[in-house]
Amino acid sequence: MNGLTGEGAMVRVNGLSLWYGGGEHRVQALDRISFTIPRGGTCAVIGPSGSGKSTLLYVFSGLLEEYSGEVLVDGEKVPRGRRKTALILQDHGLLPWKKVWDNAALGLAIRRVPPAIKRERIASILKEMGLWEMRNRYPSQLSGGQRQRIGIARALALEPDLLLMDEPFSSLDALTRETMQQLLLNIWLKDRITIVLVTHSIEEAIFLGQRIIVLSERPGRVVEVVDNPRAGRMDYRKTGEFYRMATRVRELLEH
Amino acid sequence: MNGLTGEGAMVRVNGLSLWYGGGEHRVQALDRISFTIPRGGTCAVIGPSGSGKSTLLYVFSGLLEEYSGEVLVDGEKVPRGRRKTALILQDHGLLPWKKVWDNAALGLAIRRVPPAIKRERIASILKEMGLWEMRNRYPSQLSGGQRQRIGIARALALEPDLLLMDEPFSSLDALTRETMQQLLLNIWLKDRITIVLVTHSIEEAIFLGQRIIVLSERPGRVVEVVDNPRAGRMDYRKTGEFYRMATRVRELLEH
Amino acid sequence: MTRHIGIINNKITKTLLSVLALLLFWQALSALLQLPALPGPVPSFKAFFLEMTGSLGFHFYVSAYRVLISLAISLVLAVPLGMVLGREEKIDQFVAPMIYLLYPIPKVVFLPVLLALLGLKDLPKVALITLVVFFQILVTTRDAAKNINRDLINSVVSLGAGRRDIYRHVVWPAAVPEVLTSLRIASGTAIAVLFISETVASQEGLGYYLLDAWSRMSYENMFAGIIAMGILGFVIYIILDIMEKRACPWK
Amino acid sequence: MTRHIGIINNKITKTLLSVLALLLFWQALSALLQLPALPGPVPSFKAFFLEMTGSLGFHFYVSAYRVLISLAISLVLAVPLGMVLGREEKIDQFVAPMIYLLYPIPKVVFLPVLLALLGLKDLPKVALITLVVFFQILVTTRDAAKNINRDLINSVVSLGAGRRDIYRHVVWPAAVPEVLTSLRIASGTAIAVLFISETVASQEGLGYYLLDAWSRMSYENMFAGIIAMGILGFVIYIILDIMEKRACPWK
Amino acid sequence: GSGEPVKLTLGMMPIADNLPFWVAEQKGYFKEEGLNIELVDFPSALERDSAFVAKQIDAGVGDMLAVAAMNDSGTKVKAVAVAQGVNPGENRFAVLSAPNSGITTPEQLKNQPIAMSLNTVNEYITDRLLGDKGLSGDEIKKTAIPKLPLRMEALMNGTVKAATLPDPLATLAEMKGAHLIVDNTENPVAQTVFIVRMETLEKDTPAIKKIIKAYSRAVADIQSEPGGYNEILIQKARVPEELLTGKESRLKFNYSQPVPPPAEETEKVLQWMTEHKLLKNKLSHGDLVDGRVLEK
Ligand SMILES: Nc1ncnc2c1ncn2[C@@H]1O[C@H](COP(=O)(O)OP(=O)(O)OP(=O)(O)O)[C@@H](O)[C@H]1O
Ligand SMILES: Nc1ncnc2c1ncn2[C@@H]1O[C@H](COP(=O)(O)OP(=O)(O)OP(=O)(O)O)[C@@H](O)[C@H]1O
Ligand SMILES: Cc1ncc(C[n+]2csc(CCO)c2C)c(N)n1
Ligand SMILES: [Mg+2]
Ligand SMILES: [Mg+2]
Repeated sequence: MNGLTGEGAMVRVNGLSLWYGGGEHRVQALDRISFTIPRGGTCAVIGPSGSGKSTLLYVFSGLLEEYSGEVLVDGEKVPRGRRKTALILQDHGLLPWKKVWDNAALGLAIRRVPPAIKRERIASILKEMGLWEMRNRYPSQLSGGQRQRIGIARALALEPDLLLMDEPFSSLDALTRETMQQLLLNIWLKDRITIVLVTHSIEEAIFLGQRIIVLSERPGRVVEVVDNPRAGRMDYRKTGEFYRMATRVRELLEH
Repeated sequence: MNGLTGEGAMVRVNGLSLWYGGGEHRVQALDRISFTIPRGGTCAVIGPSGSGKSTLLYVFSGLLEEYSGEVLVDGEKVPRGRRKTALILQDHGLLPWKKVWDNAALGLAIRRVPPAIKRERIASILKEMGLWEMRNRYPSQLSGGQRQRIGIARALALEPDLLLMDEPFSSLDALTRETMQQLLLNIWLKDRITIVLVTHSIEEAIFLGQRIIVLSERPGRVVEVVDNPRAGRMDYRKTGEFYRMATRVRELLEH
Repeated sequence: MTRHIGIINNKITKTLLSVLALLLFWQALSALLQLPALPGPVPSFKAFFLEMTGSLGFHFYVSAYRVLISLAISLVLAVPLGMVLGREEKIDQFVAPMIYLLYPIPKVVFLPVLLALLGLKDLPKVALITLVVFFQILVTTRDAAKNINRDLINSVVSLGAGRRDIYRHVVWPAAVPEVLTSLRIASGTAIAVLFISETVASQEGLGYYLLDAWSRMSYENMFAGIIAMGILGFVIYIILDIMEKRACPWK
Repeated sequence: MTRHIGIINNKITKTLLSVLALLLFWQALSALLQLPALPGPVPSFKAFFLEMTGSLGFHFYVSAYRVLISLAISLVLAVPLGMVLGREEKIDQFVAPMIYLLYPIPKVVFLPVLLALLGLKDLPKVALITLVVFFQILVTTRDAAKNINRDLINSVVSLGAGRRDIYRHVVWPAAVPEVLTSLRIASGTAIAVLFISETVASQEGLGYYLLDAWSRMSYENMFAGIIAMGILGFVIYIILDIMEKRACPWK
Repeated sequence: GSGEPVKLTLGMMPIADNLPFWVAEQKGYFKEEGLNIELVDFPSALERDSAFVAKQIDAGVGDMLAVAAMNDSGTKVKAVAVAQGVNPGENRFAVLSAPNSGITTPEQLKNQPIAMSLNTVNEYITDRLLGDKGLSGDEIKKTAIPKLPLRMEALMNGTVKAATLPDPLATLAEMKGAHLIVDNTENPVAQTVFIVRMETLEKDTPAIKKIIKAYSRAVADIQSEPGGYNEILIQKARVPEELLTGKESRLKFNYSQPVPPPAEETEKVLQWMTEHKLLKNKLSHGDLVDGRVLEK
């Protein structure tokens, strides 16, 4: 709860390796990954397609439990469905049989949040995201970007202390994307939650990630952990520092 | 076949309006859209989330047939599954029961392309896209970006004369994305096919679209058709003209 | 609104045409075979309407009641069990062999046991139908629950869903279409089984009526009973159709 | 490799435990009821092994043959028709009413017609089983084809797929899991129907064996027949399980 | 016993054998005897006997083969009186040939499959009737069609060349063109008997005696007014109406006062069943029959 240098890391990864499949079809996705994310800090994960970024978030959220190495979230071995972790999946993970409203409210319903609070929170978040008018539609009746925003709304409604996001803005137009980044930033500034953001946008990584993890091609190895302390400041984008940082990350990705 | 100003447009849209659903759930997605795309030209469609970009491509490819107004592709009322049109769907449209190879080869199989040609073409395109190693996997065993690339491979393998792409690079990292853009450009330069690209990236739209259609919020109306004749040149990105164009499109989007 | 009516009319027209085609086929077959055991539709329907004003209506009512009760019991028992078997592999490995050993046994052979346990009234009849259709709903629900997309489960687990939430928010809604399919199958089976179940210690129900007419070799009446069974099946089909529209509005 | 064997062993162990539990339940029930019509597992298995060396093996073979033939015929007829009905609403609206009118009719009543048309040999027996299970496979396949995600169809249509391609690349593979479910249901039903079909002009097959033992009140032999039917169902279930692993490798 | 009327359940089948019970019920003879009798219907002997096994019925009318089979398999029942087959002309069965089969004599039936229900009184009677006509065991070929209407239908349209049928179907088939080869009008060959579960018999011998008494009264009524109970036969025994009332109909059902089952018939049945391997245990007349009820 005390900002950047909070005692104790929120996420601590130590020598994490992970394989998919078994027998001859065995594929290594992660290779001895180690890094930490401080409590209340933000972290961007960037790397080529297939480098294991989504896999990493699956591990943090407890969806993948078979790996070697150590992963601690909030000081404990990650439990499945930790109450205060929220995950935004790359494919949004919407349930086709629930209307927009119910999809957005699903996390709160599962956590048995009182209906009055639930109603209020969902209403305000749907309005904020421009989804209010479509609250009674099914996911199949929405555009790609609208679906993605429900996935975001669903996670934010949980008011998590650890927010894991897998390319959450990939289907959004530039303006909506910037609005969403701002929204995220406001939440972070207000509640000082810990954020892990997987992104393909170098600018987004630098704008939002106080720590930038650059991964290599499969199997994903940590190429470098870049510290980027000025991330999250409104005015950062227009500075020379921002530009230098972008050049550096681009070089790391090009290897 | 003769470049930018080819006699006769490849796509001609005239007063196109489209509604989804019926009765009280009726939603207007497109409102009197009109524009043309010359044969062998490239066109980028940009607009806020939900403005009807995907809908537009559905109409061009014949998947949506109930609309008012006139749409001509290659001078004819669009038939379903025109042989030389290829569509890259926003959600990739992969079949879960086919391996990477068979998904990529699906279009050719449907068009009864001789096996030898099919094999050669798919092999070369999978290698080019970095998917060769995973040719025997199922889509569920791939990362988001890998899936997206199969969708692209499947369309390119058809060697179409009209290529419709719905945010084809949204899940790709910056480097892969640039490789793909280059690949696309090479194909265009070689075969002078007509390309319609839906994108959320202003830079991408300007780099690739000789004509840029800017759509408004739902119901999608044409805000402006921007002519951008230098698109497709390798060196365009670094010019002042590119920068000015970007500013202009951004302003149009901000309205 | 007018369009809506147009669709309905069209559907009704199609249904009527369909029934007409069936009747023509029946007429042709009966004319061709010239068997007393296959009277044509005209005498059969004559008998049907005559009997409907008599006792057939009552038999219809009794059978409808038994079929619906059996379907309800089977549904309530089989759907939860099927969902659990589909999701919990450890339990399934233990229970599945029992299912596949017991399901193919013709349940009539347990008649002495059923009679001993349940007496001679309604219960053994309902139990016999239930024994048959229970398995059909169970196997379908189980397979449906097994085939659910892993990603959907992951999605709600990432929201902190426990076992119960997964069943409620994913497994159950995902299985609903298949449960409806199984009900279509089961309702037909239930009616067909009446012929066995209602012939025991009974003087009521379409099964009894049918066997009675058959033993009398009163084939017109037998076909009146067949028509009644067909109609009963069709009514249940329409109910299921309406339920499907209600239950799966996202389609 | 060792792990693989471990899993297999585990599954076999579970199956054996399952069968054991079933036998214990049977033993308990028979001890409780003390009914000649429900002998315990010990005398039943004694009779089973005794009879297997005698005629029961032959009856088993005849029935297995009839069941498999009927399943094959039903599959070949019902799956293509079911896919077409699921996808082409116009045809479905016309054919569905016929299905739902005909399916609930107990097919035994058509035995006189079947005998007149097909004689007294294997054909009417196979036809009767087929008449029953055909509808079960048909309805399941139809519903599966109906529930296919629109997006998948769009995806292949955008590649220029005609009707045939859609069936081949989307409808058929998407329906395979449900076709397998319907086969599980149908195989159980087919075996149960033996009891009716094989009692007609037959002195072979498990159905005949069962009715014969029942009417002789030779209950140990009746349960030997029941055990044989259970085993036949279980063998088909294992075959279907293996087919499923082959047919759906993407799961 | 006196006071509370004894409650007993009798299993009925849709055959003419049971007419005296229906008449007794209609006329209130059971009530007059202080009995509370419930008649429960079963479609065939199989289901009715299953109810015996399940202890759901106390008594009914069936053949000696059923009595032997039940006792052999552990359901203790006794035959206490002969119902049908005391005098010739009762309990009629006939072997018939199909209308266009060209078969008119027993000789022509040699090696010709006859439709019947196997291991039942049906097969027993066929064996005995054809045996009397000089056919040997392996010259009598059989095919199983247990369901009666189906057997009748198969005979009439020539699917089978010959069949054994009980009345009224036998008469009906004849009227519709089937040829009568042989029947048991002269010698009943097999009798049907009044069967009582032993438990019931031991607990309530007086009640069983009263049932027999009511039965006897009903038989007397039927004998004194032949044709007077056709309505019941049509309703309960499913006898086609035209067979009872039609002018050219030769169908007649006869009923006699009950007598104790004779030992020689029982022994013949037991011998036949033993030859056909239908018995696991050695049974004798005394195991199957209880004469006490008819003792005065
Ligand atoms: N089946 C449907 N029923 C009702 N409305 C629909 C349906 N499909 C799409 N829409 C609506 O039509 C509008 C246009 O959708 P479309 O998918 O074309 O948008 P888009 O421009 O591609 O958006 P995005 O950038 O988010 O992908 C959206 O507002 C959407 O909500
Ligand atoms: N179920 C699976 N079986 C086998 N391999 C898998 C499976 N899931 C993922 N992989 C492989 O693991 C690697 C990491 O996948 P992951 O989805 O984490 O990548 P990613 O970094 O998120 O990529 P993208 O940016 O394309 O989404 C990929 O190379 C992928 O092919
Ligand atoms: C549909 C149907 N099938 C079989 C039986 C049982 N069964 C078959 S043959 C036979 C004995 C002949 O009367 C009996 C009882 C039934 N009752 N209903
Ligand atoms: Mg990913
Ligand atoms: Mg879109």
